[in-house]
Amino acid sequence: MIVAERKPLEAIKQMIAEYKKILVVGCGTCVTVCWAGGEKEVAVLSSQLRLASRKDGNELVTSEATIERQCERELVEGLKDEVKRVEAVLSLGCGAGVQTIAEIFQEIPVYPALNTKFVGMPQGEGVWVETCAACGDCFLDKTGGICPIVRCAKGLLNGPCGGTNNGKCEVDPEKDCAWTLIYQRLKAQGRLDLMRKYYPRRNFQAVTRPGKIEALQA
Amino acid sequence: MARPFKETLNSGKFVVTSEVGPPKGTDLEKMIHHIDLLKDKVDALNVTDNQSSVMRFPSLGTVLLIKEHGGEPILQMTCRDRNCLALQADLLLAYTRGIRNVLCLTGDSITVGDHKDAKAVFDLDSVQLLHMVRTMESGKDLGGNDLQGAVEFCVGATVTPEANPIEPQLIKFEKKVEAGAEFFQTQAVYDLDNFKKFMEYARGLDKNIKILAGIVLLAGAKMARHMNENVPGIFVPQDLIDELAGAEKGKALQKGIEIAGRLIRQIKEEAICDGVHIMAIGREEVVPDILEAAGF
Amino acid sequence: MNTEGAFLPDIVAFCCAHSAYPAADSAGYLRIPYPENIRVIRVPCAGRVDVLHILKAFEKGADGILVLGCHEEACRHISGNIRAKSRVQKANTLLEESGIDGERVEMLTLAQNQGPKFAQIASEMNERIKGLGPSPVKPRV
Amino acid sequence: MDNSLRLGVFLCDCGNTMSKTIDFSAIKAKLERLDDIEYVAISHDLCLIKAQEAMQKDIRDRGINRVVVAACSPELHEHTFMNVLQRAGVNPHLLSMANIREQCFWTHPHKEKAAEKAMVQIVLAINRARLLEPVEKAEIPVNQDVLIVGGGIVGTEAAIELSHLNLKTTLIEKEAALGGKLNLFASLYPLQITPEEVLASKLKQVTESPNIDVLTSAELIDVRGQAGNFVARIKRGDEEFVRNFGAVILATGYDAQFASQLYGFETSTSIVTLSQLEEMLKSPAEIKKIPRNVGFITDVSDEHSRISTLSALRNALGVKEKFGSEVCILCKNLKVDGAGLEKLYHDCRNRGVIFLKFDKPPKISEEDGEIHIQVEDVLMPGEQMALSCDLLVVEEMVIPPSDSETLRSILDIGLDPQGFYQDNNIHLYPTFSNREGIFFAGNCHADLDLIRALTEASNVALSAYRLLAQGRVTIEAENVMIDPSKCRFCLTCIRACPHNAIREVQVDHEKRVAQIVDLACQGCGICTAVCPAKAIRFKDWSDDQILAELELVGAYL
Repeated sequence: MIVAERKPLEAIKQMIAEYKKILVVGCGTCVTVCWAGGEKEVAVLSSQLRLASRKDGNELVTSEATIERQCERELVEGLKDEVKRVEAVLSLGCGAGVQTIAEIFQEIPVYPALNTKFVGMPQGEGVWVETCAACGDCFLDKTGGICPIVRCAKGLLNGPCGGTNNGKCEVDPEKDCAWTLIYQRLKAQGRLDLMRKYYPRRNFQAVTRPGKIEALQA
Repeated sequence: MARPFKETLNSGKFVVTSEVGPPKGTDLEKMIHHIDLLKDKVDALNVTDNQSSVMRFPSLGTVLLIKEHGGEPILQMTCRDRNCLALQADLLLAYTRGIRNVLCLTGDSITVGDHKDAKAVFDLDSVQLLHMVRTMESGKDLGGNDLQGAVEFCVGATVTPEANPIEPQLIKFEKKVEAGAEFFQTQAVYDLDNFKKFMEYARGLDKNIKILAGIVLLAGAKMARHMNENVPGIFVPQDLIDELAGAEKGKALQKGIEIAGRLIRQIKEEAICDGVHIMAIGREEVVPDILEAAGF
Repeated sequence: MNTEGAFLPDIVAFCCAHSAYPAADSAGYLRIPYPENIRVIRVPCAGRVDVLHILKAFEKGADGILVLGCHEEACRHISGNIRAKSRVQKANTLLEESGIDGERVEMLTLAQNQGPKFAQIASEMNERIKGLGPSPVKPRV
Repeated sequence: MDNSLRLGVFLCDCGNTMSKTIDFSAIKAKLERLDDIEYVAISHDLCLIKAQEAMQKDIRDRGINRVVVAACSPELHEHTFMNVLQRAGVNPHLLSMANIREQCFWTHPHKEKAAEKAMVQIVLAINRARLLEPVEKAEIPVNQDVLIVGGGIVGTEAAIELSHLNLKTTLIEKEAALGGKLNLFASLYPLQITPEEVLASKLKQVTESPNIDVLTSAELIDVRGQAGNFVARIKRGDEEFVRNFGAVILATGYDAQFASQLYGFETSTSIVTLSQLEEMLKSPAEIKKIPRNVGFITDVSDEHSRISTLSALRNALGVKEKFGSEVCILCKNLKVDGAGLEKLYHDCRNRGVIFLKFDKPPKISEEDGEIHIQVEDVLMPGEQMALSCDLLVVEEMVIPPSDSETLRSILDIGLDPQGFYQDNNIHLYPTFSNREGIFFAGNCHADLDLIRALTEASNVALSAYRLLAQGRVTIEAENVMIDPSKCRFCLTCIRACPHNAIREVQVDHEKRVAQIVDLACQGCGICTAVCPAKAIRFKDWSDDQILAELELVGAYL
């Protein structure tokens, strides 16, 4: 899932400072699941903005809508009438959502309220961790299902650097050293030969920016 | 002219190398002083590459200076700041200017340095960098294209004998050996009993690999404790810390020099490994004192 | 709101029906007075209180908010009080972001029979909010 | 009838007590001017049957479809008035109450301010009433069989109680025989009956009952489902089978362990634990040398355990009886708050047992099988007393049974910080787990003496009986409801529910959503507050209703 995080209110306030009427749009998919941009967060941000604007002596008017997926043209088009009534749109979608809304309603400014962080998974309540770098050339078959590209701070392919610190990463003692984890898993599976193999540098152009996939028509 | 490092390595002599840390800026006077001071006292001078992710005068520029001053330089190359195009291009230049020794490292993380928000490259890792040098020696670049004029280097790598856990580190060490590393410079060692265990393992793997034990000068008990707590892969035993702490006021550095000298002497006398690499970290001027304390 | 010229804060107390609400009743049984300007809202558990309820209370003109639940390890719904505590922390942060003093919201715990304690909490909150002055986002009536 | 709101407001002045400070007819007049108000009545005694009958008639005759009661606390009479609505043919959830007594007149001495606040509270209750939704009742079938885990005296007693109530139980015990700790006890003082006699009588009842199925050497592997419909997998030897139950009772007891680190010494031939002493007392003939002096040490751990105290006292008497030795009990505290325990203590004293109370743990040394004790009696501070004995008996720590962690994860219930099962709310529901239909009895969740533990066995049997006796349970359907079209199946509510009352359901062949299990839901509303999609509606405590009570903040007082 795509994991995002709300921008600080101050940054959002500055973006929309000149408007009196805005539409706050949530997205019902990934960012709802990671508590960043669902209907609840739309209501929270709207309330916060109204409070902040009142504090500054203004009365910002907010309307709220949450659609199933902000990255789909047809679903975004459903916002047509609501967009007409406001001066700007504030999106609580990932970067794809913001761009889809901006693409469809080209006449109106669209602002991001979230920072799209990474592809990840939940690790306990309210905690998400990055687990996939979307590198376009999956390496997990060689590492016991633990991705060193994203979970090793340096993205090393041939084993740990010298900074392994009691199985933790030198960069952040809270985080596990990915190569220690890989070693332990492969050892438990009796597949350490995989770790002894040499892996040449990876293809950094596996996804040519901007990435594009064309599947055969269904 | 200094003897080529590869020859020294294969001569059976106890090898001693040391390190030069380039400054941040263009005032090279102090560094040149260090080069002149050390170039004839050690077998080779090793130049760090934006050490600790702090931007400095380049490693490549410094090895050229050492060469000009008649020393035998070792070029450190990390994977953090340059992609494979830049790394290869640097090696072409280095070779044409007579540089013959390269130490291949991964490089510290960007976040520990002084440009914390910079992009970390890591196009290659250290094992891949070793492979890259060997590929270039075969007359090809990493893209598979022919080089007009190949290179030839004596290639080294690093290993951390105190890493925890050690097993993944040893697997990587094996991969570096297979990739053609001719010599290894270790992370600082203080606990020689543990180091002997590592050496036993390393000798069992390949007798011809030359291993230089890393000797980091301890400037005081505080520094020793700090390294134990903050530098992964370094372990200073308590008796050494006590010894430093027990030194007379103002004599801690002297004690550190004494300890470094003692370690080197023991390594040499017991022929634990093939030599030492002395890292004085900002106190290059005392390296001759360390050598003297070691009996050189 | 402001009958005699002095500032009388509007304080909302979200009270758990298993602890703080009966505690407020108990203050009544014991005839222990607390300020009239405390509005008690009964909730089934402190864990029912949403950050949105807190934000909207300020939009509607509250000057201070109490979330009152069961004592730790005695929550009728096991973790409701712990959740309420972290939610109040979240609300503090969200309010601070909007320029409202986070100290205007507090989570405390009570047992059913702590009528005097309820009255004390209510009075102390009243004094604290009086000290802070009216909410900076109070709608103009 | 049309769907328009027809509100009835019933004011009660509590036997004229409140009308002394406030003019109820003035309030009535004000309320009558508000929208949708069908009727406003003033009563003096709504808590009495007669007034309630009148109220019921008013509701019925006037077609009132939302009721507001302004009276005492809902904690007292919410249920009373809900029943009135029910009898009047109105859904009982369409009641809104204003607490103008406890939280207004009784606590605010200033008359005008109290009157003003009462008015606000009534208006808020009216506004809330507009937003109320009916919650329908429904009946769901429940499996009437009960699974009891643990065949000690408590589990066995619960099975016997349930068999008298005509419910079938499966009693599973991991050991080869029933009886648990009772098999190890040498006596049951202060009871005059022996453990063997108690067990024999209980086992006879178990054997004779057609309602109890005993599975020994058996263990619970897995439990799925919810109250009324648990599906349990049980393993016995190589055999694994599945049975369905309506409720589960855990009676897995406790373990005792000598904490040598606490004492700083190990047990030996002259230092034994209470359990080892019980073995000796059970077969005194096998003892080579009867001890002349026996010392006991208890409550070193500072746990003030009932089990330890009881065990020390009854075994001290046992020693007196079987060995005739001199006995001294060194203790920090004795917990003699159970039935007969005070008498047991006196019996000990009368039989010549000496008690010594310490604050600092005694110093123990052993020399040639002789134990030397140095201790400072709290009554003689500063004086070190030297005692010696040839047998020292040390208490054991009462610890959770070894399988409690396994059972916790199988049943998804809580453990307390010590690792015993966590009660729902120790004061309100001492034998309830956090999950509906799962109960605890005995020492697996509390420090109890035998009599208390047996009382719990009966209580827990009744709790299970209440849930299952009819074979069906009336529940409030969809009071808390997850809108399947809004649910993103993010699992937030499933993870947050403290009662494990939310499960996943398949809506169609591809969509799965979370769904509240009505029987298991205990109505806390945590799920409603945590849902990031705002897909959960709690009819009795909806966001709208809560926000309605925030209106007028600032407008009145």
